[in-house]
Parts: sequence; structure tokens; C-alpha cells
Amino acid sequence: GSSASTTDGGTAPSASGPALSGAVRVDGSSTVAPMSEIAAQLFQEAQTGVQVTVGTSGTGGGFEKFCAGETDINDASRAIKDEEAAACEAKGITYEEFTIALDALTVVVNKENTWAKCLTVEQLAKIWAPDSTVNNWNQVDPTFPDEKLVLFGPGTDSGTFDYFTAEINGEEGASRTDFSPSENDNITVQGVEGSKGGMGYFGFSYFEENAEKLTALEVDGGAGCVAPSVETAQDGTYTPLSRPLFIYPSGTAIQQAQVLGFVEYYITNNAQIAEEALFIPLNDEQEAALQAKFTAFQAANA
Amino acid sequence: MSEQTTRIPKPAGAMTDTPETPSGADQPLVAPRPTLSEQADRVAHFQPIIDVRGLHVFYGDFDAVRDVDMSFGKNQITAMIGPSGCGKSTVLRCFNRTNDLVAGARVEGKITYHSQDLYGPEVDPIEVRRRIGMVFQKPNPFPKSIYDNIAYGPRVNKMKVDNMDDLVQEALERAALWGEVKDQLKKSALALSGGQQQRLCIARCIAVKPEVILMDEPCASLDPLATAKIEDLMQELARDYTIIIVTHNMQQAARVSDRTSFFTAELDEHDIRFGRLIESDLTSRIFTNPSDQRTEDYISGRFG
Amino acid sequence: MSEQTTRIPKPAGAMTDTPETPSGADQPLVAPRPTLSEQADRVAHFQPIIDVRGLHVFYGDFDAVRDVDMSFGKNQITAMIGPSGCGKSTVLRCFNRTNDLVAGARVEGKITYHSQDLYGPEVDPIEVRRRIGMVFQKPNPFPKSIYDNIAYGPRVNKMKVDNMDDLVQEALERAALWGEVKDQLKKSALALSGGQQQRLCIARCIAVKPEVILMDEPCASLDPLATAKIEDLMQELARDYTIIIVTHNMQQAARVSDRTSFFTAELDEHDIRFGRLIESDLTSRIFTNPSDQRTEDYISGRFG
Amino acid sequence: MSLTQTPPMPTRDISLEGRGEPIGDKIFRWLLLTALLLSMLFLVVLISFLVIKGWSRLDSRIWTNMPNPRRPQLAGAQSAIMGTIWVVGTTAIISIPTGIAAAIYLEEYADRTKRFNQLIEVSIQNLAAVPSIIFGILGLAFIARRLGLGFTVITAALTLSLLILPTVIIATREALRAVPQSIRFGSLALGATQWQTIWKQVLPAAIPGIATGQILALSRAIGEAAPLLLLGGLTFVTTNPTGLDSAYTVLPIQIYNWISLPKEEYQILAAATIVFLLILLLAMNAVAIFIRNRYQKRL
Amino acid sequence: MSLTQTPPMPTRDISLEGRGEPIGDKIFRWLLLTALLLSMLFLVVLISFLVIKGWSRLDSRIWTNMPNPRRPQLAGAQSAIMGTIWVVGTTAIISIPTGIAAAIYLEEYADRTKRFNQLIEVSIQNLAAVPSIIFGILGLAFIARRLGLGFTVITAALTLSLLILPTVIIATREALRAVPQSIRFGSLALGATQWQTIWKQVLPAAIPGIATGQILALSRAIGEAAPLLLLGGLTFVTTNPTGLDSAYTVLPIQIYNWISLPKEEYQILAAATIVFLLILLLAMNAVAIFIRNRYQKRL
Ligand SMILES: Nc1ncnc2c1ncn2[C@@H]1O[C@H](COP(=O)(O)OP(=O)(O)OP(=O)(O)O)[C@@H](O)[C@H]1O
Ligand SMILES: Nc1ncnc2c1ncn2[C@@H]1O[C@H](COP(=O)(O)OP(=O)(O)OP(=O)(O)O)[C@@H](O)[C@H]1O
Ligand SMILES: [Mg+2]
Ligand SMILES: [Mg+2]
Repeated sequence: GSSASTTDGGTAPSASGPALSGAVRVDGSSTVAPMSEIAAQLFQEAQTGVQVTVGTSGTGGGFEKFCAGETDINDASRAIKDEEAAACEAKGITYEEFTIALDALTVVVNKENTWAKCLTVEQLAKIWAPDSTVNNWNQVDPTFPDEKLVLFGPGTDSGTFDYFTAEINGEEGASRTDFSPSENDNITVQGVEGSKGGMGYFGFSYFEENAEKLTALEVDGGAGCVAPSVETAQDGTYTPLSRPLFIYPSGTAIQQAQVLGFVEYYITNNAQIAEEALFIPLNDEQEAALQAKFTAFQAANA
Repeated sequence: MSEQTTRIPKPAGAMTDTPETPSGADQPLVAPRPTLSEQADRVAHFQPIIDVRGLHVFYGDFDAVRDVDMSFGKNQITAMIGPSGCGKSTVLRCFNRTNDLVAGARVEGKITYHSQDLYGPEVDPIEVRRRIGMVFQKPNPFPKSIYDNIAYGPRVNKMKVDNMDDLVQEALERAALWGEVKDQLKKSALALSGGQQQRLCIARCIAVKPEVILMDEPCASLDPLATAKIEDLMQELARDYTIIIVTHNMQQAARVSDRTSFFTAELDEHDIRFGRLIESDLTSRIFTNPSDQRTEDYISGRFG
Repeated sequence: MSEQTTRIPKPAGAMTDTPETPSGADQPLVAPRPTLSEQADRVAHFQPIIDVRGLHVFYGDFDAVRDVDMSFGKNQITAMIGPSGCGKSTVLRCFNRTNDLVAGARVEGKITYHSQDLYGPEVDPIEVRRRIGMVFQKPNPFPKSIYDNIAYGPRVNKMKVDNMDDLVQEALERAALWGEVKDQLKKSALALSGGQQQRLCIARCIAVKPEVILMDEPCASLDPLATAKIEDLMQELARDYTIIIVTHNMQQAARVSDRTSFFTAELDEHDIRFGRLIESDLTSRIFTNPSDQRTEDYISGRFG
Repeated sequence: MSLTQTPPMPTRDISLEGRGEPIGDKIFRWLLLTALLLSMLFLVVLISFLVIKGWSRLDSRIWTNMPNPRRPQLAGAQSAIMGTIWVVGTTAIISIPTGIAAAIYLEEYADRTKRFNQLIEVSIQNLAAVPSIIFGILGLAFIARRLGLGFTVITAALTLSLLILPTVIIATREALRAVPQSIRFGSLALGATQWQTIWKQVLPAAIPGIATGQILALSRAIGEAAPLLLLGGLTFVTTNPTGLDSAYTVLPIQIYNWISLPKEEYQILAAATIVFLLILLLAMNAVAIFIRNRYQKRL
Repeated sequence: MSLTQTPPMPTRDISLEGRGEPIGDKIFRWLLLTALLLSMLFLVVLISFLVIKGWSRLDSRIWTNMPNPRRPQLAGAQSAIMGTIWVVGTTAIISIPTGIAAAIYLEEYADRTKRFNQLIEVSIQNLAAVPSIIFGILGLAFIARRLGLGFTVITAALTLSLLILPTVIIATREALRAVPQSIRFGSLALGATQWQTIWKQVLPAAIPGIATGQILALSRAIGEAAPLLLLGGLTFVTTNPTGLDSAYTVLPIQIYNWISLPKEEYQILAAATIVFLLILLLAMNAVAIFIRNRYQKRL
């Protein structure tokens, strides 16, 4: 059966060049996977002879396979770690890091929460610290009403958790544990939606999809309150919670025409792909850097 | 041999042609039996305890036994005889509602016990089985110790028992098993031989003191000595209990029973074999002067 | 009755005291049997086919049957009698190595068949069972159709059979079951009555034409008519086959067998009951003039 | 108390109504029924919730369309369906014959008094208790990496086979043990070899039990997601497997993936796919029950 | 061919050596043994690999220390061990009595000719085939959310109970069915009520089979990771559960997490924890086997 249809929504930008064939194996972060899947689908519509597969072993699990030569491209929601880089080197796998989109980690509260509009990083840190005793909104700010604070968050395996804890609490993985964690961000959506004093955080796409159910808080990273949005993420004012998302193509794999074709397609069309996946496209500066980096990578692995 | 006392023959009219005594043996044969007057009494005072009218038993759609009318006398021993497959076991199972437990079996017609409909809506089958015990054709001891096999019935019936050990011993003695197992009451009943197992099942049944005891070929797996003991036991039990026994052994029927019912299997118009009752009468009459030719054929075909 | 012909009595010397004919019945009793001379022949020409020396059978550590010496004559019918639990089944199972299949059972001593050690290292138990068939105490039909129950043996033995239908019919006829099941050969054997099932098992055994047939109380669940047919069948089979039968029915032993072995159970010095052979002799002698007092006690205790 | 002296029942008390079913018994019977109905009810409510949620999306798109990350209304699970069929089919081909064979050996041939066989017996019992995720880890280390079979259908099938093998063996042995010993005796006494006895008597009689065991084991295999996540069970494949060395995904992983996407349409699609998966399992069971009845009728 | 005319065996051919075991039979027997040994071998190799890898780290730290994402040499699985005990213990308390009760009702009381009971019978068969991940999804929607029990021990236990209930019921029914009908008849004929018959005869005789079934079902529960991932069974919990409303993690999830961390020390720790988990399961099985033997001896 064929599902590839472009009758509604945007049309697929066509891939240039001759007809390709073969397999492209993508694995890694489940956060980035939706973009890779969209890229894969669009690319396959143009290059019907190529089979692109996308797995979601997680950023770390993906790197393990990537550095064993078992995949061609790794999706990552954080930069490669030293140990992972060492593993790749040991196997003679070369790679390049490409930032293909941005994400704005969004702190959300219930629609009925009329008191909290903006929190500082310090306030967030106080709430989420490993030894935190904050259980009521009025402990966050005495002007806030007496409302029980109910916390939701991502699973501790996720890149989102790592990034949030690193930026807010200053150490990766350092977080209080008495919140309702879930590997599935839809659960956090439902949780915050269902409790007046609820608070949670996740990637921007989940907020965009559920904007009518939840309120996103502004975050004050020291330079005033900034709401998460495409613009604030792109211009770098939504700090510290906007983050880059990466793909890591293998230098060896890129020598296969279909892998090169796919990466080229992915990078050329990154803005459309990011939008479709509800992520934030790169700003012009980042876009230019990306294209330049890709040209260099291509040349190095010709 | 020396322990055995003279066998008291059955009433003269009843048994004239049964070869109770082999021509060459001049020795008494079996253990003591009730006196002549006792047995004659039983025969004389027929007091119906179970009464069957228009009984049909179905297995699914198959009408296996058809239109049976018969009566069983209180404190009598009634034998049911007939060729294999004629439905003796099937009919017997109706009397304590064991057929309720056979998948697909259905009973039609009326069976009364002390004038109460055994299949009446208010009747509790548990109560029926408590009063009408059963010994099965294949020995079916519980996978427990010998002792627990016997003690089980009194326990579940919450009988008042002063000394369970005595009760167990008595039941085993009366089933002629005590001597063989008295030192191994804690042994599993499954380790006994087939014959020993069957005697255990009889002992188990006696231990709950039912009013009626149904026996489906209880001696089929017993040796002659044990059979003799069981037959004597039946005579003794007949003082207090009503006994209905299915047997293939016509000599046994003649020896132990007061009345005999003869069943046979016939073909109906659709060539389906079904069981039916031919006649019920005093054992003496069935074995000397049956009123039906088929009975005579069956009896004389082997009897002796 | 009219179909039945006169019963030919056993040789005069052998059977004088068996009450073959009830005093009151002036009718012939059973179906045709081999002629007098035939049976006398069998008795006269004792040609050992199975020979047992110093047999012990253990169940785990329990020495259940001890020091049995006996011989079985070719084309003879030998009966094994004795009280329940004396080890008749246990010994019988040794002859076709069925004890190999009983967990914990162990055979010591020597059993030869046509002078070959049945338990020799080169002997194939399959081959033994192919030649020495067995009918068990509890009917054990396969959960298949009646037809398939019979055809199973010939098929697994890869016997050359011209017409399996004929073979099935013949086996069923000879086991006196054909009339009852001829229209329902495809019916499950499990739906038969106990007696019908046992006759089916006999038919199944006959169908593979073994040289020796072991029967463990084969008639325990049969009615008298079927029993008579089986007994006649045994006489007929004795022309070609050797038959060893365990029975509780001493009349049956006296009627059908040429030789009889009497077993009993005794207590050893540790008060453990074990089975032993008391004597083996011509059936006529066992039943008239046994050489051992224990045999006489047992025989006279019931025989007649 | 003496059996001989006391008449068993006073003659006047001849009521058969007894005390009816004792009150304790009645309570227990109701407790049993309550347990049954409660558990059934709970399960039925849960399932019907899914059916209601997924009903509108339960159409041919599920099996004719491939996953579509852009347009949920065009998305389907064809590759996952075919992947499940390939993986579980291969698993069945590997594990059922092996498991039944091993069970027959243990039950019918092995001498249970021997240490070696007792050891194997205990091992199997214990292996049945090893969590599936551990099989995933082992499958990754050995089958995918050391044997070099990669993240393919055959790797998944071999791992799942090892996973369900103990269950298959145990269930088959139970079924074989339920065949009465007298049937084996009867067959052997007719001169049948042990193999003939097993093949023509024991196995046919045990088929219903064996079939039940296989259904349970295979349905476990179909539902396993955890080990396959480690073994390359992907979330986005738009081609069906073409051989044992193909990349694959399976239904539980596809469903799991959809469940965690932000768009509500994917939630509905997930519910519809669950219902489809349940129907698939139901059909499998129906086939097994049919086979079982056929065999039982032949008796 | 006639049975009467042909003597059964020519007298001269009296060799008992026969053809020995037919060559076909022999081959089959060897095939069976090979299947058994091969599958055992495979499994044993896999397990010993784990033991070798994890041996050096298999010490008291596993049960005295909490997870530590920064210092692998200080990390342990205490919270996961306690979480597993809490979750599976609660599951056992909920599902075993319920499952056995339902099975007894179905096997001993229900009239199998009634439509309603047939329906239940088929439903249970089918429910046993529902993948665990679907129970996770349902547990999330209903037990965690609608019943408001949150991501707690009790939610996990209820979900796992529903998950294993069909298995428990089916295994128990098989065990009950294996008890010969004649024992029930014997007991009822003595005037025992049905409940007495079940309680004093059928259940004791069925205990070995029931115990085997429970072991299999509970070991499945211990190994389940997929549904618990949805139900808040996460890896970074540094306190032990204190009640049914506590947060928790379980061993398979903890292991899964460590396996995917880049540092080699965590891989070794994972192997050690797997060995620990296997020892735990082994001990459970040993207890069950002990109970079984005790009951069988009482016969
Ligand atoms: N459970 C059953 N299901 C179906 N048919 C049955 C069942 N039990 C018995 N029958 C059939 O009912 C008829 C009577 O059987 P029954 O066992 O009552 O005979 P019987 O007189 O006791 O025979 P036997 O002397 O051999 O024990 C037979 O045709 C038998 O096949
Ligand atoms: N499988 C077995 N395991 C242990 N002991 C057994 C086994 N089979 C029989 N026995 C014992 O061996 C002895 C002989 O039993 P066997 O069944 O051979 O007696 P039998 O003479 O055939 O009795 P019956 O006439 O009652 O059939 C008995 O004490 C019995 O308890
Ligand atoms: Mg009967
Ligand atoms: Mg015997």
C-alpha cells in the first residue's frame, strides 16, 4: 500500500538528482524522531527506491548503535558525550554535528492559574531542586494564593529532563523526585490540565498542540520575562530553556549516495520539516552556518 | 477354614436350583449370615422406600433407558442384573442424583423416596446423597491416606464422633480390610491394590451411615474371600440399611438379594439400542420361575 | 436358548467336582467349545513356552512378590488365582515387560520365553509386547473410534491386511461385541459401557494376533453372557495362542483353564505382606486335590 | 459410636430438604462468582473504552496505509502488521516444534530419577521466570552483535523464541501429563513402539492442551514490546519486511509510538490500531479453538 | 486374512531381538533430545555470559545503595528491589485469590452449556492474548487518571493484576480439570457439599498444577517493564515505597535504564543486577517447588 499523498497540506519539495536506492538507518532521540520521520517520508516520496527507517532508542542508546556502525544517522537532543565520542573513535566512525532545529522547553500551568504569569530561573530552581520542600504556590511567591503545587515532568531517561535540570538546577539529573514523571508528554498535558495547582514542562510542540488547554509561563532568565515562541527561541531571548536539536550523520555512511541524498534533503529543507513537526526552525544565521558546515562535511567525505 | 461356620441356606422355595454347595465339597462355605427368620421377615414386610414411575434417562438426545417402573423395599437387598450396556448403572445413578453430575444426562419420570419426589424443586441433592450412599464400579479412593479416606465422610457431614480412630477401625473391619492395612493407616490409599481400594471405598461409604447404599458392581475387582466378606456384610447391613446392588454375577444376586430386577437392552424402531426393565420380583421367583421368557433365557444361559 | 448347543464337559478326571450344570436346569448352557480330545491334548502335551525362575518384583525397596518359580505351557490356558494384593497382576506384568513402564518397579530372577531370557540385554521390549499381548483389569480404550481402536494394532505393527474392515469385524465378532456396535463403528469408544469397553480391548488385542495373551481379570466388568462368549473365545484361541489369565472367579478358572497357579499373601519376619506362589498344577488337581493346605483352604472357602 | 448398633437415620426424619446449601457454601459461591464478574467487568469496560475511542478510525487505512508522521488521517500500520506477522510467524516456526520436541523428550523419554534430567527440569522452570527485557539484552549482545544478525526479523524471532520456549515446554508437558497412563500402556501392549504411541495416541489426546499452551505463548510473543525496543523494533518503517534480514517494526511499538505523539489524531489512531490488534489476536484464538474442537470431535 | 486360520507367528521365528528400535524412531528420539539440549545450551550460554560480566559488581551495594546517576561505583538498586517487592507482592495479593476464585467458579460451578458462561470462557482466552502494553495504556487512562490513583504502587499492581488474571485463571482451570472426575463423584456421594468437595478434595489434588501456574504468572509480572513505563515506573527514585500510594521503580526498568547509559560501569552494574534479579526469581521458584512437594507428599 502507498500512503504517500500530498493532496492536502504542503507539497513535498522535490529532491534533485538521479534516482537513488538502498537503505538509510536513522536512530536516536525520540524528541527529534518526528522530524526525521517527516524528512524520511518527504524524501521517500521523491526517491521511491530508498528505504529510510527511524528508530527511537533514545539519544544515548542511539549513539551506542551509531558508534558500533549499526546506524547511519543519529538523532540527538543533546550534544554527544565524551564517552560516546570515544566509542565512535575506537570504531573509526567519523561524524559531524548538525543543528537542524530549535526547541523551547515550555513550563506550563493550568488554565485557571491566574496568578503566575512569569517565573524566574531562581524560582524554578527552588521548585525543582533535589531537596525542595516547596509544596504550595505561596511558597514560590508569598503573593501567590494558597494553592497546592502539583508537579508533572518527563521521564528521567529523557533529554528534556537532562536539559531542564542542567539549565535550571545547574547539574544534569539533579531534580526532586516527588513529581509525577512520565515518558509520555501527553500524560503531563492531561495532568496539568486536570489540577488547578498543576505545573509541568515539556517540548514546545506539546504546548503548541495543546495551547487551548494550558497556559505557558514566561521565564525570566535575568533579562526580563520572555514567553516561549518561535521568535524568542530564534532570536535567543528565551533563555535558558531554548535548546538546539541535532542530527549526527556518519562520515562513512555519507559516502553512500542514498544517505548523502537524505542528509542533503534533510538539511536543505530543515525549516519546512521543523515547522511540520511543530519545532522551531533555525534563524538565518544558524541556517547559513548549517549549510556551510554541510558543504564542508560533504567535501571531507567525498 | 476352621474359623468359618455353617452357611445358612436361603429359604427353600427361593433357592432350590442354585448350586450353593459344590457336589464334591462337604465343607461349610461362608461366614455367618442373618438367620432365616430375619431374611424371611425382610421379604415378607415389603415397605417401599424408593419408588420409580415412568423413568427415562437421556444422554443428550439419546433416550438410553426407557419407561422403568420399580419399587425398592426398605431394609431389603435388591439386585439389578442384565447384560452389559442395558443401563443398570444409569438407573442406579438416578437414585442418589449422581446423574446430576454427568454432563448431558437428564432424568424424566418420577422417583420418590419416602414418598417425596427425589427430583422435586425443594430437594437438596446433598441431603439425598448423604442418605443414599454409593459405591462405584471403578474404585475411586481419594488421593489421601487410608485413615483420611474413611474419616472424610463423617467430617464433612459433621457427624458427632466420640473417637474417630474407633470409627475408622470399625469401618475397615466391616469392609474386611482392617487386617491388611491396620499398620499403615497413614499410607496413601492409591498404593493399595485394586481390590483393597474397592474395599476401602465400601468402608468409606459405611462410615457415614447412609439409609440406602447403592453399589455398582462392588465386587468386580474383589477376590472371592473379600467378596464373601462383603456379601456377609451386606446381609448384616440390611438390618439397618436398604441396599441396591448392580451385579454381573448372578450367583451373587441369588445369594445376597431379596428381590431382583432384570434389565435388558433392545432395539427400538429406529434400530437404537436402549435399556428397559423386564421384570422385578422376589429373587427366589426370578431365579426359579421368571414370568418373562427373556429373563429365563438370560438366567438359564449362565446361572449355575 | 434354542441357538445354544450342548456344552461339552471337561475331561472327567479334571472336573468332577465343578458344578458345571445347576441341578435344576436341564438345558444346555453355553456356546460350542473345543472338543474333549482337543483339550485333553493340550493338557497332555505340556511344552513350556514361558519359564520363570526365582522371580522377585520390587516396587522401590518393597519386595512385593518373592521367589516365584513356574512354567506356562504352549497353547494352554493357565489361570492365576489368589486373594487380592497377592501380586497376581504384578507377576503377569512381568511377562510382557509392562513392569518396565511402571515407575519404581524392578524385576529380578529369570524369565525365559522360548528359552530366551525375556530380560536379556539384546531383547527388544517392543518385540516382546508384539508377541505377548495384554488385556488390562480396567478397560482402557483409546479415545478414538471403535474402528480405529481395532485397526490401531495391525497398523502400528505394519501387518499385511487385505481388508481392514473384515479384520475389524472379525475381531469384534470374536469378542462378542459386533452385534452391539456394528452400526456405530465410527463412534467414540469412550461412549461405550464398561463391559463394552472391555470387550473392545479384547478385540483390539486379538487383532494383532499375538502368540501369548495375558489377561488381568478381563471379565471383571463383563456380564455373564459376554463372559461366556469370552470364555468360549479363549478356548478357541487356545488352539493357536497361549493364554494366561488372572481371575478372582474360581469357577472361571476351573471352567477355562488347563493349569492353575495359586498365589497368596503372607507376612515376612518384618511383618511386611508379600506375595508368593503356593503351587502350580493341573486345574483338575488344584480344584480336587491340592497338595497344599493353603490352596485347599482358599478353594473350598468359596469354590462351588 | 458404633456402626452396628445405631440405626443410621431416625425414620421420622426423612425430609430431603436438608438445610439447603449451607450458608457458608453459598457465600463462597457468591464470592467466586463476584471475583469472576468483577474481573471480567473491569476488563470489558477497559476494552470497550478503547473500542469507542478508536471506532471512527477503524477502517482499511490501518492495513493499507503506511505510518505517516505528517498527516495522521493518512497514517496506517501496514508495515507494523506485516512486521508482526513476520516476526511472530518466524518465532512460531522456531519455537513450537523445538518446544514440543523438548517437552516430549522430557515427559516421555527422560528418566526422571536421573540428576541430569532433574536439573533440566528445574532450569526450565526457572527460565520461564526470566524477564523479557533480559532476553532483549541478551539477544542484543549475542544474536544481533556476536552472531552478526543485526537488527532484523530473524534476530527478533530468535530472541522471542528463546523467550517463550520455557513456556511452550512447560505447557506442552502439562498437556502430555494429562493423558492417562492407561492409554500409553494399552498402545505399548499392542506392540506399538514408544514413538508410535506418542505420535498416534499421546499427541492426539494432548492436542487441546498443547494448542492452548501455544496460543498463550504466541500471544505473549505478539505483545512483547520491551525486548524488541532493544532489538531494532523501529517506529518508522514504510516498507514491509521482505525476508528474515529485513528491518521491521511491530504493532505494540507502533502503538506505543503513536500514543506519545502530541496530535490527538494519533491517539485515536492508536486506539483504532489497538482494536485492530485485538481483533487479530481474537482471530488467531478462534483458529486455535477451531483446531482444538476438530481434534476433540475426532475422538 | 483370517484370525482363526492363520497361526499368529511361525513357530521357528521366535527371536525377540526384533529389529530393535526402528531407525525412524531412533532418529526422532535424537531429534527430540537435540531440540532439548540445543535450547538449554543456548539459554545457559546466555545466562553465564551475564554472570561472568556482572560477577565483579555483584555485592551488597546492589541492595544497600540507591541509584546514582553520577557515580556508578556508588550506585545500587535498593529502591528498585523494594519497588518490585511492593508491586509484585500487591499484584499477587490481588490477582491470585481473584483468579483462583474465578477459575473455580468456571470449572466447578458454571454450567458450560449456557451461552453466558461460554462467552466468559472465550473472553478469558482472548484476554490472555492482549499485549501488556495495552494494559499499560488502559491502566494509565483508567486507574491512574480516572480512578485518580496516580503513578503509585497500587496503580501498577492493579494493572499487572488485570494483565496476569487471564493467565492465572486459565492455568488454574487446567489444573482443576486434571483432577479426575471420580474423586468429585466419590466425595459428593458421601454427602459432601460441592464446596467441601472443592475445598478438601479438588483443590489439594490440584495444588501442584495451580502453583506452577501462579509461578509462571507472577514471574511474568516481575519481568514486565513495558506497561510500567507508562505508569510512572521510572528510574530515578531514591526512596523506597512506604505504602500503596508511593512512587516506585522496578528492577527491569532500572536495568533497562543502566543498559542505555554510555559508561561501561553501568553496563556491568546492569549485568550484576540482572544476576541478582535472576537469583531472586530462582529463590521464588524454589519456594513454590517446596510447597508443591509438601502437598504432593501429603497424598
Ligand atoms: N456418560 C455417558 N454419555 C453417553 N452415553 C452413555 C454414558 N454413560 C452410559 N452411556 C450409554 O448408556 C447405555 C447404558 O450404559 P450403562 O453404563 O448404564 O450400562 P450398564 O448396564 O451399567 O453396563 P455395564 O454392565 O457394562 O456396566 C449404554 O449404551 C452406554 O453407551
Ligand atoms: N505401582 C505400584 N507401586 C507400589 N506398590 C504397588 C504397585 N502396584 C502394586 N503394588 C503393591 O504390590 C502388591 C501386589 O499388588 P497387585 O496389584 O499385583 O495385586 P493383585 O494380586 O493383582 O491384587 P488384585 O486382585 O486386587 O488386583 C500390593 O501390596 C500392592 O499394594
Ligand atoms: Mg455399569
Ligand atoms: Mg490385580
